[in-house]
Amino acid sequence: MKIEIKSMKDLPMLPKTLETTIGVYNTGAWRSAKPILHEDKCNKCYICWKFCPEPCIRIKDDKGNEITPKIDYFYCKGCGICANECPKKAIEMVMEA
Amino acid sequence: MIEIRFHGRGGQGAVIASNILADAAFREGMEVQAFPYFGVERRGAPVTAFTRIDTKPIRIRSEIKEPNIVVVLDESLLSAVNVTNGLKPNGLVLINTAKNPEDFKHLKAKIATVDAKSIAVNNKLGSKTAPIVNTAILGAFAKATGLVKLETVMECARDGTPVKKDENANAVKEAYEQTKM
Amino acid sequence: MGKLTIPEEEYMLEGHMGCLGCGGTLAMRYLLKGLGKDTILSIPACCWAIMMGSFPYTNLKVPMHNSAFEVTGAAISGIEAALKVKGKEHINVVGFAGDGGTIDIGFQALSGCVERGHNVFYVCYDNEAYMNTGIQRSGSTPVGAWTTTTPVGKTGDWKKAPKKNAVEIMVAHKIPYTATASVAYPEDYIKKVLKGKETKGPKYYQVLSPCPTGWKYPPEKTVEIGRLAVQTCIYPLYEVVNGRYNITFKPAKKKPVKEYFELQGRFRHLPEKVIEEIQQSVDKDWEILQRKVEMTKDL
Amino acid sequence: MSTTSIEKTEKHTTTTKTGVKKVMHGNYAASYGAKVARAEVIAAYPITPQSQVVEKIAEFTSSGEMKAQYIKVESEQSAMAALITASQTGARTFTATSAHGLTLMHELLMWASGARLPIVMVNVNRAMAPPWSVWAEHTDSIAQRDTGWMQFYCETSQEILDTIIQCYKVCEQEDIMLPALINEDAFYLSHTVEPVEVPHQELVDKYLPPFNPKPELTLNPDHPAVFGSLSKPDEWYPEFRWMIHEAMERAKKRIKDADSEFGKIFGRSYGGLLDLYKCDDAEVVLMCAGTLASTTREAIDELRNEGKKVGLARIRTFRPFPVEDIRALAEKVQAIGVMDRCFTFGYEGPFFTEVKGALYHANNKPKLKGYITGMGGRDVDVQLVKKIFADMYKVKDGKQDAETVWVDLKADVNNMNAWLKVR
Repeated sequence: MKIEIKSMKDLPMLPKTLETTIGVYNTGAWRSAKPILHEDKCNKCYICWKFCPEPCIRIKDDKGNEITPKIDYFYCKGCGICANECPKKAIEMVMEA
Repeated sequence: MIEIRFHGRGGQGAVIASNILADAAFREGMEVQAFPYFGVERRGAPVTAFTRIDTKPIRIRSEIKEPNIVVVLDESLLSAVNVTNGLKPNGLVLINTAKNPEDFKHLKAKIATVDAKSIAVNNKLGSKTAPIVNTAILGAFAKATGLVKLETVMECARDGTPVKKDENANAVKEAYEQTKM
Repeated sequence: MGKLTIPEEEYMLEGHMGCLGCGGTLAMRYLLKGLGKDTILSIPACCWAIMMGSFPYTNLKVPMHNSAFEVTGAAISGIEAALKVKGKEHINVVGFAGDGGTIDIGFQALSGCVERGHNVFYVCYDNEAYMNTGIQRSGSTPVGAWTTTTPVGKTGDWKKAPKKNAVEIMVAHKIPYTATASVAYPEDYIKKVLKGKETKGPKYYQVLSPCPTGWKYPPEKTVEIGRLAVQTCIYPLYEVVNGRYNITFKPAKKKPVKEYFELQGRFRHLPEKVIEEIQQSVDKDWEILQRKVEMTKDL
Repeated sequence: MSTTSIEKTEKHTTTTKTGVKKVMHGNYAASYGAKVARAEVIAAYPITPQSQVVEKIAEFTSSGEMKAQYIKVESEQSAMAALITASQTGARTFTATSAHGLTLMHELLMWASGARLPIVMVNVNRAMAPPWSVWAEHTDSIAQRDTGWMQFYCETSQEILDTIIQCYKVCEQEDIMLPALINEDAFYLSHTVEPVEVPHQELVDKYLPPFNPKPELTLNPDHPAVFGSLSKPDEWYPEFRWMIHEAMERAKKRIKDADSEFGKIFGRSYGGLLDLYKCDDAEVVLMCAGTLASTTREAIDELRNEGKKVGLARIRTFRPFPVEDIRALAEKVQAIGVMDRCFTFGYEGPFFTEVKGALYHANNKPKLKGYITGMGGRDVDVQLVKKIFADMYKVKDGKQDAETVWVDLKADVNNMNAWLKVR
């Protein structure tokens, strides 16, 4: 998660990372098209989850139950692989505003 | 000296736009300099590019912090980036948008708008999901600022783009005509 | 795992610098699903050297060494030796490099490492050119391809020299295990990684990782193109275990190379005659591969 | 003049009597330099931020516009190895690289000078990893100080192009025969677009004769010989090294001559070894290399308007080092500040060390101070240079708190552009 290095004193002694990218880079801001999943057409085969290069498609809720895939738009770059690979054509790419 | 900052996304041609503008000003007798924000470009990631135009040779070798003009190639950047950061008093902001200048009063600057995205799509520049708007926006730049002539920008758009030269020149002309101020 | 066909745990996190539809990210994601937590990566100059984000962030849940461009083979040898001396040989030592970093500038170090027999993985994510520096030709660029240093132009200056076959070079090193893989077939890829975990000594993987920017196709087609490469037998999926060849995926109906080329701008300039020549060359290689399987099946 | 308008000068023609002017990157200026200098063998490997150089050359050679063999080698080590033998076989050779590519060539750089081969190479100055950095810094080329290569630092893209031509002119002279490294700052030149004149080919051909070394000094079956054989301590090894020294000293004048002769034909020259700007009556002079000099000229003009007598002495050649020119400058200046965009760990900035060393035997010893700036490509703007000049005025007046300071460091929360004392 995001950390703030205020000065040299906050730096590690040698160049190594301190945190993961979770919550840091809003790569979702990169997309010009957005994948919209139509639940009625989805059979929860999770092929979209399998091929997502981010990966940012969630297939379980926080209690661990399988859910209809939920796309995390904070990270989704809108590459469209999920839409292209979905066997049920349940994911539609919609141009952003 | 006039300092211009371009905001776009990787693949939208912001860097090429800054170069074509420099070429056009040069062909009209100006001294010029253009350079990208020296970061790691990635398709879709925010990109910044700069152009300086002057009557005498340009020697400054550092980023533009107080631009006279800001050009926004992708409207969605308005929420991601503070495009008017450092803009000089009554500087100009040119935005690629279907909306009108009045819709951007909150930016507290002179506003010009043009729907460069539809112009690019109509002229088959880039793909539908990733249109290349850099030449169109320069047509609007010529109209909004008068710094460079339409014909020069069309000529430079033709020379500065690897493919679809006529479509790019045409996009410049259409944007010039459709610029709202 | 329920209905999932690959392990669910993620060791490569979201929010990285990969371009839209980057094949190289899938090559890493699936690899780490197979290897798991106890893994140390060494990565040279390549797209992946900046993919995980810049300081102070990383999108990898495993430790990683950034190395110079030409030394991946030597770097993993050093890690393996130190782990051996420290009695930590359960940790997977993995070199993960691009095609240029593997078969051009890094070839000497790779060859030495494999010849010495270090117990390491070497995974080459093959996007068939120097993408991080802006799409220049590499020894792994296929015949016919446009790059910025095989610019085609009016003189038809596309890549003429044949793509180096790293897997066959590894076989010539008498490597215990080597295999090809494609990001379009993650089950096949991960199965081979798990086999590697059971094999002592050097393991080499060549993973086709399509690149939208460099191959000039819309980002949503990455997996489709990765599949077509296999279905056209341009990039057959096979493994070589101590010299014995085994094809791990046979396309029901072999598709023409034309179908693969049509989706990619980097081949758009090719005249029919050249496409036909490439088709014949692909057919010949596919025939040779099948004979190798026959020749070595009961060794 | 409103914020967004400018008075237009007359439209100047892009074709002049000396060349055709175009707006281009510094990297393309390097490719055009190799082209008009008629380089015959190029061996190059891509690296950020140099890749456009090799891409443009691929375009030229692929289209036939440039009659050269372009070997697309598999590493920078092989790039230099291939050029060593190509040059030894009598061809004019060129390549371009940067940072890790240059350092991977280190062993072969020694080979090229030892074999007395006039190879010309453009290096895009870039910081060394780790951490990874693709931005401007001079550490990579300074680390080649002892390889026997001449070193030039360019301030503009035009200077890159012109210096390539001038270097072939100097390096290929019979009693010089040494290689030259031409440096351009990453991004500030390599990726910055500005007007550059591509000289007319016939004028370049008039200025720069073809490379034809004596046949017996090349790999030539008509003159069979072995190049680089063993030389025992009491035989001739040191003497071959002394001859390189002689050639390097001889080169000082040849570089100045080549620069002025170039000026006569093309109307442009670059101050030979040490490029002086407003130093005649200067009390305080700043010395630096590369694009730091451009920003310094801006600062000088502003300070001159405020009545401050300040000047710039731009180090154009780091090797051969302009000792005599620096001593001459020291005669009439009270204080010299040296801005280094690199640092020698365990001591100080290398440019500062060399300037200080050169002045030890000078008659007049001005006050000296070193400034470490712009490491890792950090932006050095006019304000910072003016602050350095202000600091130099204190040094001139005897108030010197440090020999060297490292400026613009993010030291701690309340001091994010700290000046930390090195010594």
